[in-house]
Amino acid sequence: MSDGQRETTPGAGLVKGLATTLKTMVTPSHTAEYPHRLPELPPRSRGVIGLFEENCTVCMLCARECPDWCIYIDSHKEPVPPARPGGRERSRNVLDRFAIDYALCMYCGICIEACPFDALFWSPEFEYAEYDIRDMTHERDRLREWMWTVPPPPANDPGAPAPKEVDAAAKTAAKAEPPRSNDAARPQPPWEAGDDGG
Amino acid sequence: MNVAVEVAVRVVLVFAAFLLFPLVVGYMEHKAMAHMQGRLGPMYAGGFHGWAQLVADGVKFAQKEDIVPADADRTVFKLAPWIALLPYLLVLVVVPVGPGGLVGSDVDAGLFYALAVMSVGVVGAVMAGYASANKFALLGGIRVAAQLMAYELPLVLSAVSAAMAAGTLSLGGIVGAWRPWWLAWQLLALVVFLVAGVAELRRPPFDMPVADSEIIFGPYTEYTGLRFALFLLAEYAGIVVVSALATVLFLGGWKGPVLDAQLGWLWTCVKVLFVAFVVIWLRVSFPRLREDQLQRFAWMGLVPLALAQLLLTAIVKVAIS
Amino acid sequence: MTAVDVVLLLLGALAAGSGVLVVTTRRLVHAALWLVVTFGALAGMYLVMTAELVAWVQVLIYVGAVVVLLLFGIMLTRAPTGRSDDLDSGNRPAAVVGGVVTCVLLVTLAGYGFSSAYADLDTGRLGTARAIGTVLFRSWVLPFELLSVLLLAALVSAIVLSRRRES
Amino acid sequence: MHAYLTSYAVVGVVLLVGAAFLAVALTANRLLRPHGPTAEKLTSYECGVDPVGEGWAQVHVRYYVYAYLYLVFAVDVVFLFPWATVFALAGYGGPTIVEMFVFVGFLVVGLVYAVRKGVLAWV
Repeated sequence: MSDGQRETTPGAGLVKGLATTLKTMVTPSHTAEYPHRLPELPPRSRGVIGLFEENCTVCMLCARECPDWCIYIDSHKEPVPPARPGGRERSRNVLDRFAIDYALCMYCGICIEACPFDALFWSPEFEYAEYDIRDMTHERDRLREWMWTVPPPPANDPGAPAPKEVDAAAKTAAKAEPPRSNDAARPQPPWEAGDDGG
Repeated sequence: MNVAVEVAVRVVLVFAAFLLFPLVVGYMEHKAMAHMQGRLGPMYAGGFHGWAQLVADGVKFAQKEDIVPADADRTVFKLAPWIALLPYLLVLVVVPVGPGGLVGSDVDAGLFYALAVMSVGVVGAVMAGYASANKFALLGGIRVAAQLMAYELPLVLSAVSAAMAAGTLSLGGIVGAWRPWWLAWQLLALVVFLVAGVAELRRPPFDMPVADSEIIFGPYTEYTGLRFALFLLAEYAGIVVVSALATVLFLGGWKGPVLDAQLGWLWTCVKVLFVAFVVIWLRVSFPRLREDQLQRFAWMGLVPLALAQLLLTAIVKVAIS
Repeated sequence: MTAVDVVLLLLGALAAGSGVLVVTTRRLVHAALWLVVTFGALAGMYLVMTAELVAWVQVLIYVGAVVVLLLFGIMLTRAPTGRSDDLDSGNRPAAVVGGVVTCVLLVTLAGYGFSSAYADLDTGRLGTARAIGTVLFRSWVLPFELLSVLLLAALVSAIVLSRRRES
Repeated sequence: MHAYLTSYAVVGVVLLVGAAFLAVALTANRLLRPHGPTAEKLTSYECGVDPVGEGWAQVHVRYYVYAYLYLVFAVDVVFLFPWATVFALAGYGGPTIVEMFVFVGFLVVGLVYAVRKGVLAWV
């Protein structure tokens, strides 16, 4: 305790306290009147996680990495007919259930980092309070709906080299391979469809 | 018959002030305290900035169950809020609001009457503490009594100083004799009176008797519903009364810069609300004293100061007369 | 009999009745609280008899301080809060006799002593602060000063008694 | 005499009106409020812990001494009020002030004694 600086005149501390409270009183308050005035959140704040299920390969990485085990995934295997006649029949995972229990979720975002196929995205939406805790578990279709609220990614820095994926895609395109049939049926992510979400 | 009508009007006005002013002070506390803490305070009840918040609170209290603990001394328990509340109503009667008899009742020994009646309130808190059959309530009741005893003395001594300066105990007479330079002459008494008054009201920073972190809510721990609301009303009525007495004794009551005769009541109201604001301001700014600090402060700080003020008042008064 | 007399009689009855309850109640704390009523009624009687200052002294000192002192005194003990038959010492007849005798003595003495003392309440007011101050500081200064010595003695002896380490 | 009694009659009427107001409010409240006592509700509230023993705490003697100190001083202060109204009048002046401060001085001696004996130190 630095006694040298304490209370040079008796009562100075008391006056200082009064001055502080008075100053606070005449400055505008910090209260955010939330339901009537929406907060101005940063564009990429962590509100809710959206599922872009067409990208999901049921690799289960997100569920395994989740620190509080709030992601539930069910799937089954389906045979895929051989691509060419005479070829071998393959199988692929089909997603049956993808649910996030937001009553458990701690918004760490590890699932989004862990997803190798860009199937999970942060959305800034946060108004999904419920009266029943069971309703806090968002099923696949509800998670799908959050995708429309995901904002577009920030633009690259000017002059920056194009991302690797774009290069790879350009090379693939240059090879002029005919596109796969199921690629054409994919819905576009919202930002590519020109919808800026939210 | 004429006298009866006049008395009725006075009684009704006093009673209206008794019900209205505590609400105004309570609302002011809500808002001032909120803004001093960077908040907004109530915003919804009644529409405009939550003006009806306390009315809504009253409605809520009236609908709550009234619980008397099984071990409680029922009669005393139920009677305690009356004893805590009614003295403040009685004091309000003698507070002059404007010149020319604008007062509930011009009692000749008004100042002494006010101090004596206010001291009855202590019995209400002790009754509440004893009758609740709760250790925390009892401790709170004892603390209330000890605190009121300690601070009654500087309060009365500083009030005597005003009476000495004016040479009368009538509250109207004191305001009549008041001159602006008394502010400097009686400054010490004003400070002592305000501090002791806040302590009498058991308001922070002197809220040891209801210190929630130690003894729950002191003597009021077991109270619910309307009876609890009556204790709260007593607290705010107490602020009004102490502010009004400080106004009358030291701040010149109805005397203002202009139009004393016409606007006297307005000056009084403004001054009372200002002093009440200071009481709220003190609450927000300072932390609570400890019980031993509290007693020490009264006996070794305020009492000597008040005695010094008495000496000063006596000397100046004899010198000028 | 005027309205004032009626009020005076009612207050007297209240004071006497609550006084009886002080000594007959089975709860110690209730005795102290009934004492509040007694003192309050007494103050009311002083008021009606225009002894304004004395009335409020009665309230300030007795209700505001003496009763609390009594309560603190009760709380010093390990007193039972509930009903208790220990409070009945079994000497009621003696107490009644003592009370009646004291009452008769006091009434007689007061009757003899003050039968010639007459104050006209309609013309002059003797109970105001100024009237008492005039009498006190004109004629009775010495008893007034002696009172402070008495108070000092009481204060010092209380402090001595309350300090156990001193003995 | 008449003005004096009227002034206190107003006080008495206000007291009666106030008491009547409380009585009416509490009676009306009786009709409004619910009533459903349970054993838990009727227990003394001691922060959720079941109360032990009786609701009675023996106090330390210092509370009594403080109250006593106040009583002595209150008796003292009472004399200040009549004094305050007369001391500045013609014919009083200096001697009356001295008388009062001798009176108060005795009590201050008592207060100093109390301080020296450590009565005012809480712990």
